[in-house]
Amino acid sequence: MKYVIAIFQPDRLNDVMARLEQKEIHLVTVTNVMGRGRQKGVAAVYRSHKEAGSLLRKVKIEIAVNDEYLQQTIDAIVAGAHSGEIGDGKIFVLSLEECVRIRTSETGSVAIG
Amino acid sequence: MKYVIAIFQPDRLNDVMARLEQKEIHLVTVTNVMGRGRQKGVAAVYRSHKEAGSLLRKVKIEIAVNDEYLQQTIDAIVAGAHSGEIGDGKIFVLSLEECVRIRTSETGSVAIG
Amino acid sequence: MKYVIAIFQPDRLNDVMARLEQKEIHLVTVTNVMGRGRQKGVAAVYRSHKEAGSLLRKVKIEIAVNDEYLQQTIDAIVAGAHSGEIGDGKIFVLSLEECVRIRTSETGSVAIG
Amino acid sequence: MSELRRGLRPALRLGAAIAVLLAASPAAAQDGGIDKGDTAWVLVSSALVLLMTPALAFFYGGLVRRKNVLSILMQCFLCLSLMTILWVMFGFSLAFAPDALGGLVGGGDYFFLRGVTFEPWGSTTIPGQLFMVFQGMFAIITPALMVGAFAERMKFSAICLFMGLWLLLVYCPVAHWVWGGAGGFFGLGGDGALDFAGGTVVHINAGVSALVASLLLGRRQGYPTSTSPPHNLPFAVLGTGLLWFGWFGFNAGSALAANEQAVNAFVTTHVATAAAALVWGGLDWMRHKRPTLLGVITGAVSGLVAITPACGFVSPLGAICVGGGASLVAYFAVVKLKPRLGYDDSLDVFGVHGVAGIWGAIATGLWATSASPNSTVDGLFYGNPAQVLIQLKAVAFTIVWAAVVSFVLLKVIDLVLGLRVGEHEERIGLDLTEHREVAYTLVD
Amino acid sequence: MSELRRGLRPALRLGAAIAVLLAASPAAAQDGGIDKGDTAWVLVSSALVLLMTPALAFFYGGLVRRKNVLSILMQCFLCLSLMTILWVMFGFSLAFAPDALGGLVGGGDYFFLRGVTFEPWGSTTIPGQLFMVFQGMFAIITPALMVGAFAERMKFSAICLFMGLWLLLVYCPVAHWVWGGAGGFFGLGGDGALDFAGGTVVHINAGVSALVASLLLGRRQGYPTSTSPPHNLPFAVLGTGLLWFGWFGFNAGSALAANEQAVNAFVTTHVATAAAALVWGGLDWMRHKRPTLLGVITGAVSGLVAITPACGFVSPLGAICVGGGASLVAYFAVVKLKPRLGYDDSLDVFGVHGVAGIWGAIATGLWATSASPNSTVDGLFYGNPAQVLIQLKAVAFTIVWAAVVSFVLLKVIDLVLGLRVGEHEERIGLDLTEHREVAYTLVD
Amino acid sequence: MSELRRGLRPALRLGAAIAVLLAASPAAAQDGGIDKGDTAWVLVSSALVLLMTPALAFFYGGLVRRKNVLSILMQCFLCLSLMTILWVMFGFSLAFAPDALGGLVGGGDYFFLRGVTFEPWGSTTIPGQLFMVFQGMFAIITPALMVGAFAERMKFSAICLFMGLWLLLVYCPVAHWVWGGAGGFFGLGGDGALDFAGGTVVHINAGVSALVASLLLGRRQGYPTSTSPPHNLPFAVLGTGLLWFGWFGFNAGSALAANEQAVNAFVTTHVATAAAALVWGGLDWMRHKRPTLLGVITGAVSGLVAITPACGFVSPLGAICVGGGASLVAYFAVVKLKPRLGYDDSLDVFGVHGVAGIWGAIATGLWATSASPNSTVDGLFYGNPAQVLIQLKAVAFTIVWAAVVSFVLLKVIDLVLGLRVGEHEERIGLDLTEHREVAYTLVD
Ligand SMILES: Nc1ncnc2c1ncn2[C@@H]1O[C@H](COP(=O)(O)OP(=O)(O)O)[C@@H](O)[C@H]1O
Ligand SMILES: Nc1ncnc2c1ncn2[C@@H]1O[C@H](COP(=O)(O)OP(=O)(O)O)[C@@H](O)[C@H]1O
Ligand SMILES: Nc1ncnc2c1ncn2[C@@H]1O[C@H](COP(=O)(O)OP(=O)(O)O)[C@@H](O)[C@H]1O
Repeated sequence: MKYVIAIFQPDRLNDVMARLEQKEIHLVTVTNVMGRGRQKGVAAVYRSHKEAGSLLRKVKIEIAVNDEYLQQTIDAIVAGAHSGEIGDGKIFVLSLEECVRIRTSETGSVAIG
Repeated sequence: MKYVIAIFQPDRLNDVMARLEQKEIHLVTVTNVMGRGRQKGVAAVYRSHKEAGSLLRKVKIEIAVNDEYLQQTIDAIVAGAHSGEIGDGKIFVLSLEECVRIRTSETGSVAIG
Repeated sequence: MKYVIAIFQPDRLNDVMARLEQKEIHLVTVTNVMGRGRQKGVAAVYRSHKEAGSLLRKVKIEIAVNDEYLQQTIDAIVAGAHSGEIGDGKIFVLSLEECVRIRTSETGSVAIG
Repeated sequence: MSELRRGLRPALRLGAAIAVLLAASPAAAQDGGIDKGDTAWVLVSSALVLLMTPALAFFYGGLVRRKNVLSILMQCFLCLSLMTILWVMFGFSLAFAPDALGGLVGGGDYFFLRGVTFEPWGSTTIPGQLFMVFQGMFAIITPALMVGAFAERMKFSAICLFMGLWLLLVYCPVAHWVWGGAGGFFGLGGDGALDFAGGTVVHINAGVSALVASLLLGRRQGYPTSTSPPHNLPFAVLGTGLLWFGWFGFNAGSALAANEQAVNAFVTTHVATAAAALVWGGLDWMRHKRPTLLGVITGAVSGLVAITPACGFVSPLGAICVGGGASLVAYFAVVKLKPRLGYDDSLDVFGVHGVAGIWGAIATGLWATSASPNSTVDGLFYGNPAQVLIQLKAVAFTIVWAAVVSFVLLKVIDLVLGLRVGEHEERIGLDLTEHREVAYTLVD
Repeated sequence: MSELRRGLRPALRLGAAIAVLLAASPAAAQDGGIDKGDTAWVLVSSALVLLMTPALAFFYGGLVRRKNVLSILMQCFLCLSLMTILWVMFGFSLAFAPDALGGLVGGGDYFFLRGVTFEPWGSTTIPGQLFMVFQGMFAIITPALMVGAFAERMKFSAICLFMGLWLLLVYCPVAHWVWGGAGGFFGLGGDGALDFAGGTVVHINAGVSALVASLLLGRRQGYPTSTSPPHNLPFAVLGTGLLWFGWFGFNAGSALAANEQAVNAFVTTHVATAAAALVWGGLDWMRHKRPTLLGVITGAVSGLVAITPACGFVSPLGAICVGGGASLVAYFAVVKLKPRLGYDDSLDVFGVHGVAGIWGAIATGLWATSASPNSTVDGLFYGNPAQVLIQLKAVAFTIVWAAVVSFVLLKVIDLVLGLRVGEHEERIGLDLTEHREVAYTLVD
Repeated sequence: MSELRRGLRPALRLGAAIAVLLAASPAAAQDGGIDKGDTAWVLVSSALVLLMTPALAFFYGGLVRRKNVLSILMQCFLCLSLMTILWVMFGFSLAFAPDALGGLVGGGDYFFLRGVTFEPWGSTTIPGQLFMVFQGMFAIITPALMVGAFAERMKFSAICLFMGLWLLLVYCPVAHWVWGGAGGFFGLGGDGALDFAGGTVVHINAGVSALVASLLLGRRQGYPTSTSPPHNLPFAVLGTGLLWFGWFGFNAGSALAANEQAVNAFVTTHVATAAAALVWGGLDWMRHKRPTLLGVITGAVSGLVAITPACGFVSPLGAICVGGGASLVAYFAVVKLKPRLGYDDSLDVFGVHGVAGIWGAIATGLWATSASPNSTVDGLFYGNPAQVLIQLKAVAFTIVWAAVVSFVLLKVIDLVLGLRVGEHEERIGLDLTEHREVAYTLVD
């Protein structure tokens, strides 16, 4: 099982979610984050006090999937989040050792979906 | 060492935290997240414009534990978050390679607690 | 590749970011979290109703790095976040299996930076 | 306000006098005893009282959880709209038309505002329509006060039905007894119960009904162990600031003239509120080693509530006692009584409006002084113990009526619609389940 | 308000009469027909109308995305500052000085307030300077209304230029025709088009220009599929509460006196708003099985818009129809018309202000009654069908002028500065790219 | 306002005249020279000034970090409550009773409001009690202004003590010199220093004391490198909107009558604020290629501050200069002076209130014109250079007194209680450590 973490532009969230739906990947956790990447943040100014390269709003999604779903998950995210511009973001894949569904206490692959 | 990530209903947070206390698991990091799961979100409506299956508020907790604590951590979370209803959420376990306590620069198992 | 997660005091964020800059680690994702640690939270009181040991604001940063960068990443974080006081926080290191840059679809080490 | 009326007479004789004085000129005839200054002040006061309902919405809305804040605001806007329409159609008449059912309520003479003109109202110097709309603002905020007791668990449909009926069957009768009835209180009020701006009609009425509602509704899930803190305290503070501001229209506006009595009401309102805020803050400080902001604003509101019936009758120094005392009793009710009895009056409507309201009504009987402008009555501390009993009687009547009628209404509605949302809805939150909306975006 | 003026005369004759009456005393000479009560009321009304612009800023600001909320607030504060200066320098004169260009606009007599004194304005009993500043508040909020149509994509520099020119070339002329011109509407208005507080000048004017702007600007990225919900609905509700409060100054203040007419305007404004809120809520309830708060506040604003031209001329019961009808037409425009035509009027400025404004102007011709204080005109339902045509003509004139001039202005500005920010800027959000600020910290 | 008083006389002679005129009727005797219109206006103005303190709380609260927002609101509510009680007990008397200590301060004649009646105050036409409460609102907001300098690091207990003593030992004496003293300024003011609504008493006083406080407190942790941006800019904007609204009561209300002078103050206040907002926005635009909203609202407040002493004496065009100039000097102070000197006046109380206040006091001496209603004094640009010196002297007196007394007070309190919270408390934030509360829930 894999634990996929993707960070991308907030305004892409709807597209990404839609793409995942299509691939039947329904379960997703979304978090509001800020990111500093290639795309240098615009400096904010408060009463002429410059805030060094401020962080930009990004959104992070986490998806636990079974190995066979990994590729299409990545594809769906890329398809939804890609704009070709700096700031598009990243996808990270970690290996997932165990998964438990709280409602049923099922564990392992079955619990993921 | 393991890195435990659990996502569940916000109103269960207090119960889960209490259960963890009992099991002497004091250190926890909590994040505000939104989730799309089995439990289909209720569609929100703004000036009659329907927002496709909106995300639901969930809470995510992260706990780094030594292997011997893993099971009781999971049990505590399940005990606190379980309601038997759709939307109860999930627990994910990743393997943790290293841990550093910033205050003391201790590393490994000792740093976790 | 490693996936570094660090949790520390919010008011240390600027220092940590600066230190990371120095070490040429530019790409970071920041999240607003709450933590319960050694440093017991101060109990909040609402109309004399005590909120059991409330959680404290912390900030969490996530950094994906190539193995050779791991140590200096940790050092930078410790240097920026250390105050010697309880509440300084922790750094967690997970192994990262794969990384994809959405903009270019590059994968692996090259995609990280 | 038979009493208030009496209190006003001098001013009004004056108004009349002016009319006479000017009767010579064509102007006079045309103006017919309307005073521009008084009209300007009551126009402004009406606007100020209107603002109190959005203000209350934020005071309450800031104290609930994120997932329910819109439901609170919605219920307050329901009052703004529904009560207004009911008021112009039936409410005003039921409250202020000549007695029907032997003074239990007003008759239908003013239904649909028939016969409500722009001539001076009664012995005042403002147009009847202005008096109508000023009173209408009171009819909006009073039911809105109860919202704090239903919070986070009551069905919106049930709230609509309850609020509407409550206005007509609880508010209007009591308003008629106290302000609209010839004798008031079934003729008993003739002995002069004092309620300058609505201690009984507004606060005791709403506070007691709120208690009944919270008992019938039962506790929220997880109360008291795992209810969560105010989701946005600054909103509650904003609401308090606007309430303090608007309350000057509520209290000083009730003089229905820009006269000395209005000034007295203004000063006492301000002073009592300040004193109450200080006292609650002090109690917190002693009890928890820190003064809390929520305590201070709760105290301020308690002070505003308690001074409402008294503001036109007491002196500024008396007001300090009324306000300070209000925080003491409300603090006790909120901090000791509620946990002990274990009911879940979510935002302490009974503790703050009911208890401080009762205190205020009694305190009026203690500190009232005929030295106040246009006032003729003394309280206990000025040698007239009888007044306290008169006040107590008025309080008792109001409590009984509000409790009984509200109880019956809620029971019936429970059978018809059901009062409470489902467990699952309560967990998800009323904003999404009852109104299909989310207050704040987490990601956009 | 040639009509309004006429409406006022009685009251003013009265004012005069008093002056005469007092002429004996030294006081009189000195006071010169200024009425303290009227002055107090218009002073307060001016402050209330000022408050409407920050209120509007929050109504709009709460409905956009986090990344653009400051740009909305900024544009409203631009109006507060820039329009004020333009108004005292040129605007007031262009709107209220004696005819120039055959009545198309006012002349330069009052440039830089030359000749605007503290003597009673026209036949009123308030100082000319007070009339000037009261009207100035209208000149601030009217352009601000359009902000909702530009939202989330227009260049700030272009907005500054457009707003400034729009005030002088669109607002001032129309204001001159309706309120400032001898005959009004190129002398056509002489037949008595009714607009008590600004249905044509303010709402139709802004609503139509907003539509033109949204068409020329084009849609926001991702509209309509992936635009996001209001980032902070409570802010929008706060704005609505303050708008309702301030609108009493806007409408009742337009009587320019604390008289019966002001009271009538106050009552009808309040009642129409309540009715409109109820209707929109009801429509939501039927259509989506739940009443939404956004619906209720949108309805309330529609009601306020529609009653604006009518408030001084209709009865409280008539106001219920005007308000209820406003929600019906605005609901249709927002929910059916906009999606069908597919333009992106981001916050429904046209749907709410344009459409409800047009409805209000027509409705005035339907429900106007000479029974209202200081009013002499009847509408269709009171036996004077002609009035409807007169109203329609006024509406038509306003629509054409606003549409044509706004179109030209925007085209020119597009050439000079460009109207729209870059794709990348739009994605990042205007707060950061246009103003170098972030509304809320995520971590601090 | 010995000067102001003089300025008022005509109006008051008038008031008297009316009394005479009516003396025939029973009414008159009873009314004793109270004018309903003036009373209505000052009642409203008092409410408006009250609202300014919650408004200020949000203006400041939005600019600090999340973890300290409640501490700011709390300190403002402390002023609302504590200052009110101190004012009715001692403050009013110290400020407005006949001279004591040779005019340094007022005597004890009015302690506990003894002898403060409902008769017309001095030569005004409003009740004494109304004058008392109106002035009381000024005594609330003035100390509250200093909160911005203590922000994020001062002990609440120390603040309580300092604020209370500051009111009695700094505010009351200066208020007595300027407004309450026979000759004013130890008899020196007899030569007619102009301060219409509180430039010296309120803004210079608070601004200078704030500077002293920020110097004695020292910088916040991490200042200036890692202090964080405003946590909620919309709150600061909301506060500004409400301040602008309330300031009309502050300035135009200071005419103590609904007369031409009030109108002049209203107009100049509005115009100066607009001009100042534009100028600051323009400076930002030039300096950072973008106009910032924080800049615009800071400019607006600077304009409001600067016009305060001048509003009754200058013309609308003069007001543009006063306002525009205010932004120039305040901008310089905030952007250049503060960083250079390196003190941490967290929210620029000195830069905005102190510097713009001083500018305003001087500007009054430049643009004052006897052409303004009820005004008799000309400034430099109207041929009376002497007035500038008179203004400078008043400024100097105020600065010295405020600086010296505040310094001593703070030093003493530092010894008794300590001024500053611990490092750890500062890091966690004052909301939790000083008040046991959290402003916003992160998860609920
Ligand atoms: N190595 C990384 N570790 C953690 N977060 C990262 C990393 N690389 C990118 N991110 C996140 O992704 C966001 C987009 O990255 P960015 O470099 O701007 O995109 P791109 O690579 O397309 O230019 C960043 O703001 C940051 O939040
Ligand atoms: N595979 C997954 N990957 C990421 N998040 C998940 C996954 N499964 C569940 N979640 C999170 O858990 C929440 C609850 O899941 P849900 O399916 O509703 O619970 P249940 O399985 O009890 O029905 C979801 O809203 C989502 O945030
Ligand atoms: N084992 C852990 N699992 C998850 N989060 C942790 C863990 N240990 C610490 N944290 C996070 O780090 C924060 C600081 O930890 P704390 O124990 O207070 O620091 P210190 O170890 O320096 O005393 C905690 O509030 C919590 O959010």
